[in-house]
Amino acid sequence: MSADPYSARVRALFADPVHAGQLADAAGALLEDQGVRIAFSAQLAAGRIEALRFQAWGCPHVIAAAEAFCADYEGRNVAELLDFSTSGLMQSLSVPVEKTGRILVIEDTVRLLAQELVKLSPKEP
Amino acid sequence: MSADPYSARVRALFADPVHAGQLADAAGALLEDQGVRIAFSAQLAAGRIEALRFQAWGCPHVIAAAEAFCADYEGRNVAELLDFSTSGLMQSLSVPVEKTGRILVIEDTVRLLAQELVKLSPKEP
Amino acid sequence: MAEHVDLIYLDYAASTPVDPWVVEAMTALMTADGNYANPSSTHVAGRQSVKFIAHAAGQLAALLNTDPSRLIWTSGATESDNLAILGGAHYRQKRGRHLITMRTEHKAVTDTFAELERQGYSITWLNPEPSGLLDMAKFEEALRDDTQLVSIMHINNETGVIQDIAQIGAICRDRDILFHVDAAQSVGKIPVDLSALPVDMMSMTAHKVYGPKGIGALYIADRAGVHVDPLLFGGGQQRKLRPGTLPAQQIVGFGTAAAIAQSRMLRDLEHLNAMRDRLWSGIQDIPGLSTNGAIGCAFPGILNVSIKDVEGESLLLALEPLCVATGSACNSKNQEPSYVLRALGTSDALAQSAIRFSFGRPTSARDIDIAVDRYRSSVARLRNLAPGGVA
Amino acid sequence: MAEHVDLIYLDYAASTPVDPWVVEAMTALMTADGNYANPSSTHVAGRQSVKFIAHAAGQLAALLNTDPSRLIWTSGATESDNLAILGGAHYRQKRGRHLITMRTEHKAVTDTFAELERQGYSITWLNPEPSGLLDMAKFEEALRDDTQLVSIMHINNETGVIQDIAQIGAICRDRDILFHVDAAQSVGKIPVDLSALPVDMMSMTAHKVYGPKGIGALYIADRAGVHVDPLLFGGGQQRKLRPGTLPAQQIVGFGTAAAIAQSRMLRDLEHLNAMRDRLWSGIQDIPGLSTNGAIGCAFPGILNVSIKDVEGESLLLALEPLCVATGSACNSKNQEPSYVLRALGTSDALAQSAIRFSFGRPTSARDIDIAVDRYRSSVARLRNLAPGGVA
Ligand SMILES: Cc1ncc(COP(=O)(O)O)c(C=O)c1O
Ligand SMILES: Cc1ncc(COP(=O)(O)O)c(C=O)c1O
Repeated sequence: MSADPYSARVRALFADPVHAGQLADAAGALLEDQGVRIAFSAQLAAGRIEALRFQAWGCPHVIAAAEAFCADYEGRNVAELLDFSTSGLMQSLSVPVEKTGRILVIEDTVRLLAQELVKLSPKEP
Repeated sequence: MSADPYSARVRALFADPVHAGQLADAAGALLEDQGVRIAFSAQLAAGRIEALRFQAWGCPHVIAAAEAFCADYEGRNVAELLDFSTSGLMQSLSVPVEKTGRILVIEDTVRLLAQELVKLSPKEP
Repeated sequence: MAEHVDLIYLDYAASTPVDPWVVEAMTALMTADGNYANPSSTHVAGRQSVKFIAHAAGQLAALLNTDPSRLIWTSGATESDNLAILGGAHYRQKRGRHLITMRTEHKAVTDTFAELERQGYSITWLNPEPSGLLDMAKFEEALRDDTQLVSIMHINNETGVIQDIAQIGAICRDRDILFHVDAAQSVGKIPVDLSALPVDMMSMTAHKVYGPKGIGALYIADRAGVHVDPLLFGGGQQRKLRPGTLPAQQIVGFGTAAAIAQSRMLRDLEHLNAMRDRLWSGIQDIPGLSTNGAIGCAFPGILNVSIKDVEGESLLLALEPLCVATGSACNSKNQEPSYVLRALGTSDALAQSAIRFSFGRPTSARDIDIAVDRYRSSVARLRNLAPGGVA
Repeated sequence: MAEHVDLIYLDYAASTPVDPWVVEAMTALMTADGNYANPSSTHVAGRQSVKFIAHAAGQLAALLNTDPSRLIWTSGATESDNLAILGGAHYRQKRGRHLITMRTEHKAVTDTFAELERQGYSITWLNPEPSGLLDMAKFEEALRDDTQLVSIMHINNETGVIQDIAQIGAICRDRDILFHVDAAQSVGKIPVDLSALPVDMMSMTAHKVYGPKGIGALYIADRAGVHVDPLLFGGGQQRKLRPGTLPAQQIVGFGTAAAIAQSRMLRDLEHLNAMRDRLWSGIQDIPGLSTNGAIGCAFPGILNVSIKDVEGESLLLALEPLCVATGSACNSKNQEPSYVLRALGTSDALAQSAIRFSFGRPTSARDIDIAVDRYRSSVARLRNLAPGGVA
């Protein structure tokens, strides 16, 4: 017996993942682990993330978390990506603890993405 | 779980035992056995049983059987009493087999009664 | 009862009619436009069933002042008793195999202990005092170092006698003995506060308190060492303690019945008291009459009387159209005098004449007056029918 | 479902709504002017309950072409399975302790065998062929001199695959082995003739066939050596095989549901066939789609499909407002891929994407069309969402 396993926010993000997709001519990262596959692609403009998209194969929490991440980081500085951790998402989406591993795959993919983006960014003097 | 343990005839005889009672100045027999107590009293006229009454302490089948016996033998010859057996009553009243012992107490009491009545009857030549 | 307009039902300790609100709540969980989904299903419809079940658990828990998570749904008090006693004894068997109960328990308890006896457990069967109550000194004497489980019922189903489960429980708690209470006859009828009572497990059933037949619960306290081995295995429902699709309509029926019982318990008790007193004062002067179990120790919903020199089976038939019981409903097929009354010290002859009147919400003064009348005239008629002169 | 007008319920294998006639029959055994007495009571009211129960037993027996006295009422198929398997194994244990079942059985069977394994019995767990069917040669190979009990289900609850219980039973009968069939998904849905089938025990439940939840039955054949040790102890009801107050309203609900099922079985089957075929022809061309269990061996009330490259949990959510199942209703909480599908040889990834559609009397062509639409669009959307390039 269980209550609804999905919070209203997860349901909304899953139903309408406006950041789903893949950007052309963009930096990207792709990871598969824990039965989950995540890809991010990002376009930069002046050190900022101008556009951020995801693709995901996974449970609704994974898809919602990827969408939430994109919505959150679009427009931010690349450097901020390095501070990203999933614990905030786990909470705001009420992800059940047994899914922590899957959500950490997102964190790992974000880190990959950040490395890619740092390479592309104009070096600070 | 069980169906009605009492046949319609048992119910009728139990509800209205018209031969219940004790005759004054009459021959009688009383027996107690099997947790049952039965008494019969009879008045004779010319070798015939003019009136027959019973008293009983027992389950509804015993009371109904005693009443049925009285109704049946009133008006008959004393000699016929000697042939009385409960098997007919067991059947006609649908008495459950486990109550055979109790009904046999009636038979024994009838036999006692018959002995008493034979003593009183005018000897046949 | 439609077919028997003349019946006077005075057998509420055997079973009760289902409250119309309960029927309505149950119906809503059965029909096609209601919530009929399997509560094990994860989809929206299944989750809706879960909500109804959770609400019902809350209602029953509120009646008992405990947490809903402590309740395991079963098919009735019989299964609850079995789960508590077999399950508790098995769970604790490595610590000891001595168990204590009373001879006046319901068959669901005594037959279960008899099974444990066959399995090699050692059982102490205590007798009550003539009042029906358990003597505390005798109880304490019976306790051993290896005693692991004690099962004593709350309200006796034949006599209505109420055991002091608080005191018994305190003694058990002192020695870390599992204490199980068969409360089939008390839950919803007299106050039962599980937050205050030192009770480890409690069996209950809906059909004695205007709920449906075939649904019960076992309360299991949240205390170290209190646990049962399951009797049934399957889909993992109810923390693996009792599998099977949860019968949502039955559970909601029990919950609704519990909520109704809570809201009107004092009123119900007053009514039962009035009915019992009316019956008792109508018959108490009949020579040879006695009560089974001391009236002062008894729940007012039950009055059990014996009468000298009257045969029980004939009395029962003569009492028709009263619907009353001789022994417990569950063994009223049995012509043997009740083992419960025998354990009280009642003679076989007196026990055999016992009639249990039990009252309920629908019982009216008129029902009682008819019962008084019928009882008096039946006794008189049967006594009249009996031959004198033999003891 | 009143609160969810948009839900499309396609989970009839998990549970069904209760037929309105069934609800009516049940209500008549609950209300104050109905027949609510305890069937264990000897008085007129109690005997009236007994009559209703006997009538219901006759209805269920007629559906199965057997004698009503062969039916034991339980709280559902889970309890029936436990009583048959634990009770049968215990009853026969002196003759031998080897038992056979399949990995594709319901948890109520597999968990019960697992308990017997803990008790020291030796269990052979057979795998089905990829079709879902048991291979007879493999079955015969598994038989031993000390084999005492075989339990094989009739219709599989996840795939709908129908085992040939006549053939399995004949093999068991030849060697005097107890043969138990979990028929929770078949009774009332496809013909089951117990006078012809060599089946010793059969489990069934009302809530899969438009009856109430929480009532089941176990058929026990009248054949020498066929018997079970009881699991529960108490008032001696049901020949001491299963005590407790008989839940008359539940039993009458089951009986009425059985009578309705009998009267319309062919019509129901035709309808299910039409619904299944409509759904199948609407989706079968989707690339990567496969059925779990061969459609040709399956009951038409169930269609279980897997799809490549789609994650199951997301698919289930995307399919809302369809109410469908992933694994069995009873373990659909479990995120693990279904053990039943794994036993068929399905890969974890494919098993994880399995969706069980199941159909019922109320299922309409419109429901199916919505389901087709929703399934196609959900698969497309999720595939679209997934990153390519990784296997
Ligand atoms: C004291 C007591 N315990 C147990 C039971 C059994 O309850 P159920 O009929 O719910 O199995 C009853 C009633 O029959 C009872 O009165
Ligand atoms: C094949 C099978 N066996 C047993 C069960 C358990 O039935 P119940 O819910 O009546 O205990 C089910 C359904 O849940 C089933 O599908």
